[in-house]
Amino acid sequence: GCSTDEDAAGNESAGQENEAVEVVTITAQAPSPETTRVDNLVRAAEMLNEELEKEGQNIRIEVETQMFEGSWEDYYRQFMLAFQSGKEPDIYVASHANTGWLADGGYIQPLDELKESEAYADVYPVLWDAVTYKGHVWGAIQDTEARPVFYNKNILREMGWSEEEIESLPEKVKNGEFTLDDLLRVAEEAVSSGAAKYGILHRPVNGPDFQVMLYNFGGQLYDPEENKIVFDKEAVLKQLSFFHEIAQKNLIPEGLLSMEWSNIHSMVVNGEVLFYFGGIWNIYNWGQDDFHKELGKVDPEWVMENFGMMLYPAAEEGGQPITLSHPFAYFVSSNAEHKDLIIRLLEHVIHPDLQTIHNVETYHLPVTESAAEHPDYKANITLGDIAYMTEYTTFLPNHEGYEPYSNAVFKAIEAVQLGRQTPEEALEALEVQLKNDLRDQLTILE
Amino acid sequence: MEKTHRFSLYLRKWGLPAFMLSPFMILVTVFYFLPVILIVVLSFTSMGSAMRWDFVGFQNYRFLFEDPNLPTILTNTLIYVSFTLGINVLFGLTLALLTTYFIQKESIGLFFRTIWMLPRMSPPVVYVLLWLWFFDPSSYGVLNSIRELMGLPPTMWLVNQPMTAVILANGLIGASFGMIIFSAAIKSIPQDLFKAAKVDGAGHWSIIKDIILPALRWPIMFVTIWQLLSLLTSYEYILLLTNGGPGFDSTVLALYSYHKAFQFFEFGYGAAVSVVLVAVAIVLTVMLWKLFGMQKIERGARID
Amino acid sequence: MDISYRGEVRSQVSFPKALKWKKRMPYIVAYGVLFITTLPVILMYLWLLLNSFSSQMKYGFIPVNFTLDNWRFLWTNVEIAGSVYPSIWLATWNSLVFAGVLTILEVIIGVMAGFALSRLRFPGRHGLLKITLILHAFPSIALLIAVFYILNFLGLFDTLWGVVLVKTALQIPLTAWIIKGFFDDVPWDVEWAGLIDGCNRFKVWYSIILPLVKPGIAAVCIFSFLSGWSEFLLLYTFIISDSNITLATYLQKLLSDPNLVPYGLLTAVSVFYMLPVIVFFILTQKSLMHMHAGGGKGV
Amino acid sequence: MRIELRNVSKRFDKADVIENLNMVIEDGEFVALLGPSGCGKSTTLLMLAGIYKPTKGDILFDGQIVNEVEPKDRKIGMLFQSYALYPHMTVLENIMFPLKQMKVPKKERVERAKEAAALVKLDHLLDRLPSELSGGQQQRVALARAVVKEPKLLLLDEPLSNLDARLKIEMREEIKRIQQELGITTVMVTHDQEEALTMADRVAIMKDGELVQYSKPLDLYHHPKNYFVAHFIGSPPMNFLKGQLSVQNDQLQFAGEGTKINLGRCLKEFNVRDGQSVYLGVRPHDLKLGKKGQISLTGVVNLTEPLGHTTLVNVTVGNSLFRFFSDKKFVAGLRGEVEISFDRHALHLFDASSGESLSKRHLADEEAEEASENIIPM
Amino acid sequence: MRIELRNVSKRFDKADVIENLNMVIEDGEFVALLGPSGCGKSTTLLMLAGIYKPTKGDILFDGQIVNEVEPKDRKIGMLFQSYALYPHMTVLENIMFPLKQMKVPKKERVERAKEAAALVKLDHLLDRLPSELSGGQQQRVALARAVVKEPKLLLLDEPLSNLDARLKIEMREEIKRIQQELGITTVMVTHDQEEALTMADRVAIMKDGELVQYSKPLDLYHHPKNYFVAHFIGSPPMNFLKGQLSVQNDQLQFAGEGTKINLGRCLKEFNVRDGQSVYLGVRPHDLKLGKKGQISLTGVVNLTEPLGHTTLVNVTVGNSLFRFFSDKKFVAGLRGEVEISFDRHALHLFDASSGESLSKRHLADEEAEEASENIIPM
Ligand SMILES: Nc1ncnc2c1ncn2[C@@H]1O[C@H](COP(=O)(O)OP(=O)(O)OP(=O)(O)O)[C@@H](O)[C@H]1O
Ligand SMILES: Nc1ncnc2c1ncn2[C@@H]1O[C@H](COP(=O)(O)OP(=O)(O)OP(=O)(O)O)[C@@H](O)[C@H]1O
Ligand SMILES: [Mg+2]
Ligand SMILES: [Mg+2]
Repeated sequence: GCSTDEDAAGNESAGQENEAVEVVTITAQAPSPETTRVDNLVRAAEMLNEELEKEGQNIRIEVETQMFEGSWEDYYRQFMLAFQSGKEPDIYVASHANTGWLADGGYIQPLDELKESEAYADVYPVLWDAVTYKGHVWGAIQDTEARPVFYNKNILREMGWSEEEIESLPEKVKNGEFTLDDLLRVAEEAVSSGAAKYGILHRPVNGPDFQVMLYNFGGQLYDPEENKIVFDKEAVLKQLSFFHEIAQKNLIPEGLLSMEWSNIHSMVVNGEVLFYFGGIWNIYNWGQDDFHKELGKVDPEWVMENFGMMLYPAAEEGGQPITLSHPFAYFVSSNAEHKDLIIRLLEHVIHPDLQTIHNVETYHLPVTESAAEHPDYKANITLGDIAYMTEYTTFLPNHEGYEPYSNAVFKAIEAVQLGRQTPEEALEALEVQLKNDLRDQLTILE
Repeated sequence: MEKTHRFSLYLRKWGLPAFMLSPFMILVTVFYFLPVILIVVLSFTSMGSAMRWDFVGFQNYRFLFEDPNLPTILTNTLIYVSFTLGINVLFGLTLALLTTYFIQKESIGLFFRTIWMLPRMSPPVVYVLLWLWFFDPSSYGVLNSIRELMGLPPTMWLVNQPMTAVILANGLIGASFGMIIFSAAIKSIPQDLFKAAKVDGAGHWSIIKDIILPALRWPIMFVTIWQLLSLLTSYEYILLLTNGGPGFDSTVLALYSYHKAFQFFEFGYGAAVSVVLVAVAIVLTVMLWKLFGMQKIERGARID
Repeated sequence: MDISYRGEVRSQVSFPKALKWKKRMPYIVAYGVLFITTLPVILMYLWLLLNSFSSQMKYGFIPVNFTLDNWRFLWTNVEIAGSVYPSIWLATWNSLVFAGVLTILEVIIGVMAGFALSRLRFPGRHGLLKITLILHAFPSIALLIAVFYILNFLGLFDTLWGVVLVKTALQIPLTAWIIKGFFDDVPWDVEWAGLIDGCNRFKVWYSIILPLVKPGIAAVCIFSFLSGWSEFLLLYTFIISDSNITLATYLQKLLSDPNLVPYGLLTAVSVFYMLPVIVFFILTQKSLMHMHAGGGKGV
Repeated sequence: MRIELRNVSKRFDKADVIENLNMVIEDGEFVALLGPSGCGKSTTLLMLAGIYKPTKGDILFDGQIVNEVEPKDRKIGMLFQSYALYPHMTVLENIMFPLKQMKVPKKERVERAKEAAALVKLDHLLDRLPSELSGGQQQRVALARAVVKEPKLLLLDEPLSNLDARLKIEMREEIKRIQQELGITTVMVTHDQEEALTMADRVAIMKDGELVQYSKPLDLYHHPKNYFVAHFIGSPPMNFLKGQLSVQNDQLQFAGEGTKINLGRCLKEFNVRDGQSVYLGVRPHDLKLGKKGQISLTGVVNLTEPLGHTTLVNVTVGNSLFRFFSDKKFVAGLRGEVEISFDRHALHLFDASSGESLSKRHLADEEAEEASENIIPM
Repeated sequence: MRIELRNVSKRFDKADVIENLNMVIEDGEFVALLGPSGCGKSTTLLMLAGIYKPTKGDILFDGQIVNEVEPKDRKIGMLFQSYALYPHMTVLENIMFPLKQMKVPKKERVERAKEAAALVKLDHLLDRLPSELSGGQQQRVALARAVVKEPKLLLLDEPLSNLDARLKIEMREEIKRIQQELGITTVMVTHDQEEALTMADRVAIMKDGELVQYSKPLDLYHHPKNYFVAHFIGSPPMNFLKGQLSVQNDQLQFAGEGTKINLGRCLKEFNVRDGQSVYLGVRPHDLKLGKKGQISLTGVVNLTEPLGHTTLVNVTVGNSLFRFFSDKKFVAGLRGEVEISFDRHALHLFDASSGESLSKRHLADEEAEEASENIIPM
């Protein structure tokens, strides 16, 4: 019960003497390096405490934060073990892709309330999918990012593109006027004309980007009805063929899949590549080390002068361009008490101000429309113009079986790029592999 | 009286060994032996990310033996272990001989030994990064930069020879293990013996073969078996260097176990792979044991 | 030429002219082999070192733009992507403490066990030797899960002691085995003499035999220290609450987002990371290379 | 400390080394262990020290079985045949070590160790490591270490073998002096018979792990229990002839290969029977040129070695080589025949198959022996 | 092989061990190295073996400087004072090792090694490891290993110190036989003077790293170069008196502490001057009871030790102890005065400060010496 009288009388100290304030400690853990993910929880707690105070409740929240340094696997494993011994954090920050096993293992509790919550009302609808599993919402979406295609403006200029053509490329892509075939064609041209050393560059190690192409070719990865990973043979074949083709045409450097990240960055920054399937955070990367042969570290202004960012062009004329993101979410341990308080905390943490702090500092995209409109965000030279990408975004399945799936596909891509297998052969081998790895978690779509 | 006497005798016979061994035994039993038993039990469950002990009999083993990649992985394991072991032991021995026997000047020996310790001292990630940077197939790879300067085409060494790379990278690290132990053991040989051998007409080769190697029998056997087991169970550098690829070209059993257990969180399956690994290891160890005439090296205490 | 009673012709001893060369040949070859094989490693690490002091490598191997920027972690707390890294000195101190404690524990327990395995008489000695060796065949990663259950049962999960004990246990067979080999080589007569002079076997062990296996102890120290220094997996599997950052985790932090690796900093930190171990290694050398001088006839 | 060995046996993996050793060493006694190389002397010492446990039998110190007593509790000092110096300790530290174990205060410890070092003439090398010493110096360090703690039982395994003659004599005297001053029971293994016979109160002769004879030095010389001892002790060794005995009216006749000797009326003194196969033995020092002795024989001169004050003559008697000392002025043509003789008390007879002495003279009689016998000519 | 050491010096970190050693060992010669413990004998051997390099000076084999020649190319066999057996090889393998290095075919190797083992009476222990042998057995393995390759130069560092008297004599003979049959140049370190004097062609006496005298055994005995050698060689040692010389009408007078001796007309034989401080020396064996000798002196009897065939008499002459051998029948009351004498050729005079012998008799003369001197009474 709360006594407005007391509050009105401003007799705070007396009230506290009568009823000691109970402090609830909520623990939260996130992986390095983005501390803002948990720091925002602390800020949200302050907001909540104010609110509680106003409400006159004798309860306050304290958020204890903790960062984890290590690989993803280590992070997950630690959580599992911590949970077993009752030492897990109340709020566990992880990528949405973990929803499946966290839910299945009984590690987390559903947060369906959030969907009704006002604070979450303007979340981009598509993002809810990322944290929905078996019909429930399991996590509070925290951030998302953009994986754009970078294009080198200088190379296009050298190829005779006009300034206007160059600047309008993202728009054309967005409208489906510039397709994947166009991209291949331009890349080929760039290489043959000598304007670029390579037409295309993609990541050298396994990662979500490879599945963009699958979605782009209309493929499907997950069947929520049956809760199974889908092996969409037709789309996968197209996906493999695409990666086969760019290798065959020498659009990508030989041995790309065994290269080291820093060298990828060097190639991009030094203007050797026309199209780079990257991530928005790369801009930050390029300011960290002297990748550029003459300039050394390059700042975002320089990047924006020399590079443009666009969606992945649609596979067909008029089709929908695409991108993929890997949103993070706050998960709540199923052992956590004070769920109500936690929910209220999560409602505060999505506040546009807090989001913006995180987004600007760590190159992430907002998850709500209001945050996308935040002035600080809009003012950011790199982020301001790409918020739209969230609308075109897709996600990986949040099913546990995706990990082995993506591994197997990556190996298949490796095989076709190295010319060891044709896409068809690779597809066949992939099927065998997937059946072995996923067994009853797999449905095959002929 | 008689009883207390018996007791004190008993204490004397067992007291010291018990005292000297108990910390060791307790630690090993609790944190090594018991876990091993648990692992074996675990291999009969389908424990996954939910960490539930659901017993499934031999299912994991069945899956393992049905795995289409098993032959490749086993072959890889064999190649990886035998070649790396060869490098570890032989090269380690060579280094030890070179830096302690041939190079008598302490500071020079120390210099070279330190250099060879560097791979082991560097953080694995960084060590692997060095390899990746040097052998990167792009023109930014250090070797390729040099080749480019000399007008040579870039190499794709890591792609074409993933196993060689894995073996070499691991071999260099393992060699320092042998190097240190052998060096210390060589230095423990009484100087008198070298003198006597020289007088008896022994050249360098003979001193190495007849004096040093026999004296190193124990360390060599130990390093060989130990490294064999280490290699069988090692995956860290492979994981970082090639992650087993391309394809399964450089995947070994241990890495596979790691992938299963900690990437895909199939703990039960991973445990089963480990158990198979251990079975292989035991067979190989016993073979090596026989090969080295272990029983013969072992001699009893000379105090009654 | 004279004829020996065996009837074979004995030639006069003659000493080759190119004597010095012939004598030096093996050494020249030795130095040659060593230099050639070592060169790549030297270059690799030289490259790493130069890289840490320059912002770029021209042609991949010629350092340009000397900078101390990569080493800024020495005097400031580095900030990357909005997260401020803790002081490297704190991390170094923590690493030193962890590696130090581990080394001490391991050496003491291992040397005790090695002695028993080598020089004491008790049934089952041989079996024990074999079993401890075979245990090593279990991949420690596979053991993690099992060890977790044990630690959890003992209430040692999420404690530093738990990790130290586990780490020691995992390393101890190695230590015991290495050191056993060295104990085997100690002549028995010195131990006898010690007994006669009024020591019990325990005392003989530490006042007479231990000094004689210095090289072995040095070797063991190096390996324990190294493994403690680089320990990461156990610390981060079994300790949740503890935020004591070590150098290994500092490095891991730098690498935690594969997309956001500050390479220059990484090279500098890794050079820094290696320095204490190199120093430790060099310090142990005197013991490691301790010549067995002997005294008496040794049996 | 009184030491007793009762039926002590020791076997190693590959060999039985000591068999049924019975022996008593009285308190304060100085016993020398003599025997061929490899006969088990060092093993016996190591058992006394408690390093090896007897496989069978008991060892008693002052009447108490000490089989299970630790070496450290036995109050012994020992010099090992291999020295067994602590390689990592300096000379001083080596010598001080036993004192340290006795918790002697530091200052006294250093003092006593230095004293002991001075005793063995190593006071100038106190800071050296064993590896920087010569063999003899090492041996002396070992000696100093063994005596410094003034043990109740001192075990010395060839303590002086690597010392020069001068030093050896001095060290002998020092050992003897300390031993007597402190009444230390001492067992010393040595290969130097002179050392054994002059230093020891009793001498134990071992052979193949068995105690062959254990008696006072003079007895050993004059009353060897068997052929082995007779042969082993004395330099030059006793002269032997193999042959058959026959008894002819109270007179004992000896017929060897190519020679016949009338031994006279000595049946009372020997346990012999007619036709017995025996070794006849006479010490070179007991042989005299001419027929002055009670028993005489003839030999052919082989070689004369003038030794200044006397001449060693090698003659062939029957098929055997005999040596004796003659006057300095002795000159004989080579191959010339000479008559030599000896007194009956100098005659030794040993059974040819068992090697046992056939003499009836008992050890108990020794006190009664003439003074002239109380010397050992070396 | 002819060995020559030219100005050889050796210094270790802590000490100069050998100083300016000059020495020639003829081809096939057997040289014994004698000297007090720690004087540098082993170091010298190790330099000959090539294990240590001389700090200064050259070592020549057959006229060639071999300083830089590796031990393995020197064709040497060596027995180390510490044996240095290979602990992981059996007895047979140990002995075979040098042969293996010479690439002797396997079969012959085994044969020859077995022969050598038989020589040292170890043929029954071929499969043992060194740690399973007794000290003497180890030493014999080392001996077998040293001789088995029939080296050009055999270096023996106290090869027989741990063997019993019987075996020692046999081994001596074997070594000598092999050495002579094969004409092996041999250098042996020993502390047994008898061994040195009877086995060696020449004996080198070392002291504190310097060669003091290097001559035939007899010379050593009869013509010691200085006080040290005179004192060091011979058992019992030479008797000495310290005193002043004075020349009185061609006659040399000696005045020691509490005694005066007329040395007679021996000025020709000694390089002396009036008033010189000297040691006068006479060997016990040269002293005779009574006045029969050319020079006589008076002593007070201290002690008589009957030695069976002779009696050792200790008398005090002046302040010094004199020992001499008298007839077996000698009886003198203790404290009784006796007259003893010796011949002039038995007189030794040494300068008291330098210790040098003052005798004019040169080594070159030795051939001319009387036969009666050609013996060494031990
Ligand atoms: N490494 C060393 N450092 C310093 N001094 C040494 C070293 N080795 C030997 N010495 C000294 O050199 C001297 C000669 O030693 P060496 O072994 O040649 O004597 P040795 O004549 O053989 O004596 P012994 O008869 O006792 O064996 C000794 O005084 C010894 O202390
Ligand atoms: N560990 C062992 N295993 C087998 N036999 C051994 C072992 N140790 C010693 N022996 C044997 O025991 C016998 C006695 O050895 P011990 O050392 O007592 O001889 P010793 O009398 O001291 O001889 P030495 O005079 O040569 O030193 C020897 O024949 C030896 O070969
Ligand atoms: Mg012995
Ligand atoms: Mg010596």
